[in-house]
Amino acid sequence: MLEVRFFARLREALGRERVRLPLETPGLTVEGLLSALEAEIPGSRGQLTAPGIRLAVNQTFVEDENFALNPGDEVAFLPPVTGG
Amino acid sequence: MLEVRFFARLREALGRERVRLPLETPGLTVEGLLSALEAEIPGSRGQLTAPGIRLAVNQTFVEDENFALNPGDEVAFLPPVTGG
Amino acid sequence: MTPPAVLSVAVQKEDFSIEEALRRLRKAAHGAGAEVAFVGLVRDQAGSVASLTLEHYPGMSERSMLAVCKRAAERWPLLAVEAIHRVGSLGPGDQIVLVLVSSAHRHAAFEGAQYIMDAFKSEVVFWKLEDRAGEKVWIEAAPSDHRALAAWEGASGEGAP
Amino acid sequence: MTPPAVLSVAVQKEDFSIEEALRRLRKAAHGAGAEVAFVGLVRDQAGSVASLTLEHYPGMSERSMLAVCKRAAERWPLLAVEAIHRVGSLGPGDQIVLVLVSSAHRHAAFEGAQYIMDAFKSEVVFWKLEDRAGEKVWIEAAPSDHRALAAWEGASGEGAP
Repeated sequence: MLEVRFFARLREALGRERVRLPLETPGLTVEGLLSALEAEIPGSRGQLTAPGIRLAVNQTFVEDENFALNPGDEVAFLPPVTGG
Repeated sequence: MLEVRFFARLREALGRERVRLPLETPGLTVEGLLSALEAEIPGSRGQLTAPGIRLAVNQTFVEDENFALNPGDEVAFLPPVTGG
Repeated sequence: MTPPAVLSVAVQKEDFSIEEALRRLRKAAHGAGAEVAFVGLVRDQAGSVASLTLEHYPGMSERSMLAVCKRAAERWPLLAVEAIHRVGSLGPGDQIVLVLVSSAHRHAAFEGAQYIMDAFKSEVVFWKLEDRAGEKVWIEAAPSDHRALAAWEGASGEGAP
Repeated sequence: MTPPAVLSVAVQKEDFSIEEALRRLRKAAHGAGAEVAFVGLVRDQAGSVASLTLEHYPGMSERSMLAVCKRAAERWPLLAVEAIHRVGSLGPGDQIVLVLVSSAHRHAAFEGAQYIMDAFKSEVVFWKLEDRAGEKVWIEAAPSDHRALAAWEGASGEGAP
């Protein structure tokens, strides 16, 4: 299983807060994740690869395109943040 | 009348908090004030002209050596200040 | 040398009390000569902001706040830092964020608090939805916020002691 | 344009409450997006300062505080400033001074408060007698305090908005 979460305007744009994807073997690439999500939510790829959207895996930002996802990971797509 | 006040370590050094000097005509100079105080508190001139001591007349700092004092003025000698 | 700073962060819906936070800060670390508190509020400018909804990512938001406070404590000799960030729906004049910093010296406290706020603006994991007379807008950190944070990277040191 | 800042200063023996001062500040001026509070305390460093006696010149002390706050409000777009300075006998950990500044923007609030504290260190009319294990010493502003204030004169502007 892979838990994928969407926040703020991404959540609104996709109409979903989270998606569970079946994943049983380690090593899913970000590209593979985007394809699986496109199949689940058509049109999501454009939203998730838009400028400023960042990926977090297990609550840590990941910049590496070749990052390998494993079963049990929590993946989140984050629009630009601001606090204070 | 002229009211003269001493603060902090000047007050301690002179052993006085305030002195009233008779003054009926305007135009007493700072030099004249120091002489009158020396007569009232022997040894005060050295303390009052030490580096860092500042003069305030009616609660405003006065730097001008030729400043003229008038009856009713409140004069104060202030050691270096610090707040906060 | 200064012992490591005591750091505390919280994300909450409820309002906060500065006085209570200050009491905790003082219990956490002794020897403070200077405390700086920053409070960020929903601005109440003739109706230009009607309300603000703050969203967070439980866990990651706290970690991102803690990372910023840690960096500040590595750079300045801070004794304690407490940061509280509210989430949920807020109205004009409501408190949004509190940053409290204590140090032996005032310049460290001021600069530490200012650095934390500058970093919060562009780095902590929160999202703000502004409702301006019915028009809902997702806010992003302004270019001036990014510049303010970048300026700290270039700054030479911790200023006067 | 920003209306003139609401300024308030007080000299008192009694302790102060930051929360109460903040309530007054918020009543005095609307539209704040940022508030900075500075608290100065008697440091409690393994007995190096046993107690502190603060002396003032009633009237002139308040005027000197007000003059500093006014200069800050001329330089930064502040909405309100409240400063409270205690006098009398204080012990380790006691609050000495409070400076509260509100503004629409955080940098003005931070810089205004920091400027006021730097000016308070060398310009306001107070005297401090420190009692260090029985040895009484009149404290003067440090050279670093004078340099900190002088640095503001050379500073170019009010920083990022």
